Amino acid sequence: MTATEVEVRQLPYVMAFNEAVRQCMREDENIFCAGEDIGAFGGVFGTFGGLQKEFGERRVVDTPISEQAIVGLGVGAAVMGLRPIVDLMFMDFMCVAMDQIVNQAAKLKYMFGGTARIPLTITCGGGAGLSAAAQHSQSLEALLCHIPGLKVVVPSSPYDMKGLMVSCIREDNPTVMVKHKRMLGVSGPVPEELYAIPLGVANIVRPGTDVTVVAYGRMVSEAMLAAEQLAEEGVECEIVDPRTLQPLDSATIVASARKTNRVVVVHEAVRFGGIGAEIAAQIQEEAFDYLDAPVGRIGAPFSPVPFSPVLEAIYIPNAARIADGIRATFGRPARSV
Amino acid sequence: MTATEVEVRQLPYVMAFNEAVRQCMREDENIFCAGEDIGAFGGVFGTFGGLQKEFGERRVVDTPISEQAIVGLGVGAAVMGLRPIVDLMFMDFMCVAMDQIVNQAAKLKYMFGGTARIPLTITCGGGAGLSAAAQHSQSLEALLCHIPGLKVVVPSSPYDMKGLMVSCIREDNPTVMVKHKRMLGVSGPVPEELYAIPLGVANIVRPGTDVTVVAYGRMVSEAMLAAEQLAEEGVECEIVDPRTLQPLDSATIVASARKTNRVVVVHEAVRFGGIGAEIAAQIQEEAFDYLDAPVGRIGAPFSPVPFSPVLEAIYIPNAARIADGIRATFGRPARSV
Amino acid sequence: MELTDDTLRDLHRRMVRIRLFEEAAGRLAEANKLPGFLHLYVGEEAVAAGVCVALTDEDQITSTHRGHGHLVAKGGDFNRMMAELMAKSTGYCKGKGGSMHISDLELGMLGANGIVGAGTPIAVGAGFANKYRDNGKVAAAFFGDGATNIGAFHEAANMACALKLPVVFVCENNEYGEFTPRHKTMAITDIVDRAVGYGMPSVMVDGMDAVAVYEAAVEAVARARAGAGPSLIEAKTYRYYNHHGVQNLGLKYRPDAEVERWKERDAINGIQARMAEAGVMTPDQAEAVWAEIRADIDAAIKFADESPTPDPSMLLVDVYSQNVEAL
Amino acid sequence: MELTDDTLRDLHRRMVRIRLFEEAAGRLAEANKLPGFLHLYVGEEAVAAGVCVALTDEDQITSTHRGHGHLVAKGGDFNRMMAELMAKSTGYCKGKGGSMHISDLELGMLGANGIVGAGTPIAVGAGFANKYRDNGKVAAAFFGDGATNIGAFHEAANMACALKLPVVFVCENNEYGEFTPRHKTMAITDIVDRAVGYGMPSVMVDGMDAVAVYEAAVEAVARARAGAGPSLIEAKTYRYYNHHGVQNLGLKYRPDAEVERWKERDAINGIQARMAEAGVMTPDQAEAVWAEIRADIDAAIKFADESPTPDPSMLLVDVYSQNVEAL
Ligand SMILES: Cc1ncc(C[n+]2csc(CCOP(=O)(O)OP(=O)(O)O)c2C)c(N)n1
Ligand SMILES: Cc1ncc(C[n+]2csc(CCOP(=O)(O)OP(=O)(O)O)c2C)c(N)n1
Ligand SMILES: [Mg+2]
Ligand SMILES: [Mg+2]
Repeated sequence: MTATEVEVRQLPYVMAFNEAVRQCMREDENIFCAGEDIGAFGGVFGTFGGLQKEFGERRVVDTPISEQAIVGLGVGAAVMGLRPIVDLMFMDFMCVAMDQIVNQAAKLKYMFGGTARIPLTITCGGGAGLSAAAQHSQSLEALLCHIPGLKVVVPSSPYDMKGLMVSCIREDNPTVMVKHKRMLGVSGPVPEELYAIPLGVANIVRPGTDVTVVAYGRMVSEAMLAAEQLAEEGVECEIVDPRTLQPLDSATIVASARKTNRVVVVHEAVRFGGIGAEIAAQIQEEAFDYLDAPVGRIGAPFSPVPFSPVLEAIYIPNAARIADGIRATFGRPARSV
Repeated sequence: MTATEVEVRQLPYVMAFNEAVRQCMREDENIFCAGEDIGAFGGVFGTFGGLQKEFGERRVVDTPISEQAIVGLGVGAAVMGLRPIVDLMFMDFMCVAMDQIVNQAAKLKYMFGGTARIPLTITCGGGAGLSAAAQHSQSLEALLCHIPGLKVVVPSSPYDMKGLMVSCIREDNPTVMVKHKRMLGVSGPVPEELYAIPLGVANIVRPGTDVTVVAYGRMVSEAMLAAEQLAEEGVECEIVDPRTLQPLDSATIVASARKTNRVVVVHEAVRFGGIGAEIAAQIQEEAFDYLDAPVGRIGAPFSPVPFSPVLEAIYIPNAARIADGIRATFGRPARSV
Repeated sequence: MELTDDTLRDLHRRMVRIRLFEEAAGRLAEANKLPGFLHLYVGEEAVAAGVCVALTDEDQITSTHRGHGHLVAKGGDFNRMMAELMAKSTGYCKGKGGSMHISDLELGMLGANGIVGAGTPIAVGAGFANKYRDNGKVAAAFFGDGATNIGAFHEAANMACALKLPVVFVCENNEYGEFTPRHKTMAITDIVDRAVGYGMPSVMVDGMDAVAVYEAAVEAVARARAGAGPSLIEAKTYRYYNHHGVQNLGLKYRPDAEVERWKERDAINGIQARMAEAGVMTPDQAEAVWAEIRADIDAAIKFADESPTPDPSMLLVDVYSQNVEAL
Repeated sequence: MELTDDTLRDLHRRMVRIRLFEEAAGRLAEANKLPGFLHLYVGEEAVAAGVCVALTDEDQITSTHRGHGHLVAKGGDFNRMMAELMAKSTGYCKGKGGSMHISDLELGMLGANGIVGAGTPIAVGAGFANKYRDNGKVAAAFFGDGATNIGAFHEAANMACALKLPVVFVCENNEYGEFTPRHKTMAITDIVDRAVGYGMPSVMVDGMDAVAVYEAAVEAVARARAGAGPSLIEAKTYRYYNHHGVQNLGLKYRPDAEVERWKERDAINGIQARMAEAGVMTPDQAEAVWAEIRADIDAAIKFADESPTPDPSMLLVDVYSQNVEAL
């Protein structure tokens, strides 16, 4: 699954997204992109850079500031057989378009008795860390994962970004691709050819024996740092990146939990009611007799994202907090009666 | 907490809501109601019946079909010191107004450094069971519970409805009061005088020793039926109704779990990513060494709500499924090494 | 633009089909044979018929909570419609959608919609697809007067104009949103006034006159097909029954005299009189149309009645395109 | 309505305060002293000043992502503003809101807003509260041309008219939404055309002329205070700097000549020339105003610089009104 051979080209996350879209658009005339400022400007995060130049205004469309109509445009065009990629800029703005996402895109197929296909990809930039304050920093994926009909994708590396975005575009169901704003410039190996990473298949980013860390998006790299630290302390972490939160590869997560007997789930989203709760709940259901400690959860505290860099730095989970969370699972006696 | 003395008047759930609003409005001139068809018509669920007659068009306002502006009206008026009660009719429609709820109402106070108070109550009708299909039947409370700044209230009886609604109205933070559509006609004892049930305090609806059932809203009555069945089988259920999901009375839930050593969490919402996941995750964190079985979760399966009454009847969790879920927690050997 | 006799017959036939379908649905609802909500279209037939006769089978429409009339006008099959209302597995949505989500993608009917206004951005998407493919097709969005107060309508109308898409916006102004009269929810009288703000051509027509609606629609559709962008048609019309269900509830939110005034201008009576006068259709011939459609309705009810309810195993089917397992 | 010398001086002073505050903020941003996003108001000063001079301190305004100008015009305190932009605990929002959420409820400034259009329904709520209390106060909503494409604006405008609320809608039409020119996102040229659809009186004014804005605002505010309902003011204006930040990014989305043309009509130059001509304020006196405000700015920067960052313990404070414990 990973591609770490030396010859592989390095590409930043933002360009991995861009290349996925570009290569898919070359292949399939039915794909188009629409969103605010994605044309000549290439999108506020640069993710759509140069696409209008290559594909023209017909296929890369600047829209009015109208998130409901942007998603609706995607839903209607998808029902008619096109493969729209619609951009919502900041993940927070999905709240403006929530009806079209939750009540339309997610439900049309089922409500229509199966006749519709909705090959729609919604993209947005999530996550904190840019001092962008409470309305431009949220990680709202838990809201989407609770809605049957949607798929939710959260790449943690340039390699995954490209392969997962290709799968989103080719997927016949509405997907939400969450780009982490703070990873845009992060580089990693990305093959030039078009490749797809299947949705719903977790990636064991780091094999280990002593504790399982489930992390996704930007938290994977923080978990890796924590794992290095813990390795020095003699604890080998297995890091499982679900890659997609909906569908969730529960089997891989549970198997790892059964192997290591200890689990910490990490996300940048608010801890209360986050997808970490679902993952923890599933693990204790499926690996109850294997657990030597409660499944730990690391997430943001229960507040809006603060503007102040000082406060935001405390707000966002990081390697140190993850390491502490991992240590805590060992801080109690191994299970015994 | 409960009021079961014989002399207490019986009132349907819908009228308990109505009476709470009416009595509070008599007390406090700052309270007004706004929403679609709530005036002369009294709201599609009848919950606002007769209020315009008593308080006039100034205080009970029919609005255009404009959910964003309805909630925005509430936010703006609340910031100015009024106590708005704004109605969204069906809970599903909150998606139309999601930005005002999630990005405005929930966050203004924090973003403004504490200067704002938002004494806003948002009311809506949730739940399935009326063959109202996928866009008029959802239980979306998990989306709200994940958002710092909101409070989420889900009464399970006429008594609770009145007392909790009074607290919502008096609360200085934005609350979402979820009325269950299928409980509107359910009657129960409701004192005539104005009383408040504090937000964030769970109610032990039925004390028991063998297993804890955490249920809210309409699922409480289903859990009671299941408990009766299980009592015949020699199993005494303790039913804990959190009454408010945000804030969640974790202490009461965990204490019960520690006492009974077995827990099943029940809700009508989709199981995956529902608030049941948060509750289960907290219980295994806080009562790990007390649990004799994994925390079970009962919820709706992962699909939109079907129109067909036949399918909907399978879709909605009921006493039989709850009973099975409870039995399952005993179906495994008690914890041993 | 010539108005042929066949067009008149077509308008008439579609309207009678709607009327009889809806009245049958109303009776079934009163007999407690239809689960869920029912929003009847009776009284407004001229709008759906007038617009859909101006469209081809390849054009698309989006609809509202009051969607049966639109599907019938677009050529919907009575059997599958009636079966859907009765929540049977043979219904258009296999019993999973019901009245508020009835749809026939093959006829370009992209769904009734339970969320007011939400169909309008979807029509914009369909119009976009038409333009993208340069296929000369047009998407029409039906919506009510009340729906023009909601943000989604505004965004859709503006985006269609900004992108110059082949979309026709059709407002069924029946003067009420649920039980609240228009004047309480907007300070204007005519929805066409809203078109100004989008730079969209608009026309106001008598929604009780199918020919007037048809002629306006022909013009708007031609404009869209020619690549000249969207238009708004406001049809002044009226629903005879209650907002949902059949009987008015206790509350009298509409004066009897108002209801009667509109009924006097009934669109079907109107077109029958016109056709009789023009010698296009005698009263007997008209009656034959009614009788034939009545028989179709009876057959549809029988079909629906005898159809099975959905098998429980269908609950988790069609949540996703390749079905995933239950969670 | 007489235009007094004091009013001219007031307009001038508020504009200079905005200009100097914004330019200082720009310099600080370039020096990497301001975290987060910064949307400068420079060029559009006449709009905020013209409207806010027509309001009393008791009236309310809602603002946008480009909100410093509005707060300065409403009487905002430089120290607390600068401290907020620098994320200090002495800032208006105690460092938790920043540029996009700057607010002063005591001045009736109900917040900058990071969600385009979202302030407009909140202004409707404030207007509602005024009418409810019959206090004669007015709420003004500032928003951009791009914001008029979003549903929230539409719902707010319509609701204010339907309920006849004391609200003034102020569109700052600077011809761009981010980097996209207006003509790509709407088929109209003038935002006033949108007022027609709400039955709302409207007026288009030169947004580079503070007096013109002021006079239009006086009329709209008077109408609102008199109980005659909302109005829309469209001010044609221009931002001198980039959408956010100071420098234009690589992409030239605005022709240099266009920028220069607008700068030639600079609102502050304009009012200074007018006042000099009318003998209200000599160039020297004007310079004294600039100098005085410059000193205030310097003091504010010093205040902000010396202020502490928020204490970590503040992270979970003010999530709720009675603080709940962290979860
Ligand atoms: C977003 C949303 N808000 C409210 C409703 C409830 N509702 C259903 S139909 C209706 C009235 C619609 O009025 P109009 O658009 O004029 O259509 P009509 O019913 O008159 O045909 C309302 C308010 C809804 N379905 N969706
Ligand atoms: C709902 C929403 N969509 C998109 C954005 C991103 N955004 C911020 S400012 C802006 C442009 C706003 O244009 P306009 O309303 O004309 O105001 P201006 O910046 O020109 O003052 C956009 C698209 C946002 N903040 N909120
Ligand atoms: Mg209507
Ligand atoms: Mg602009």
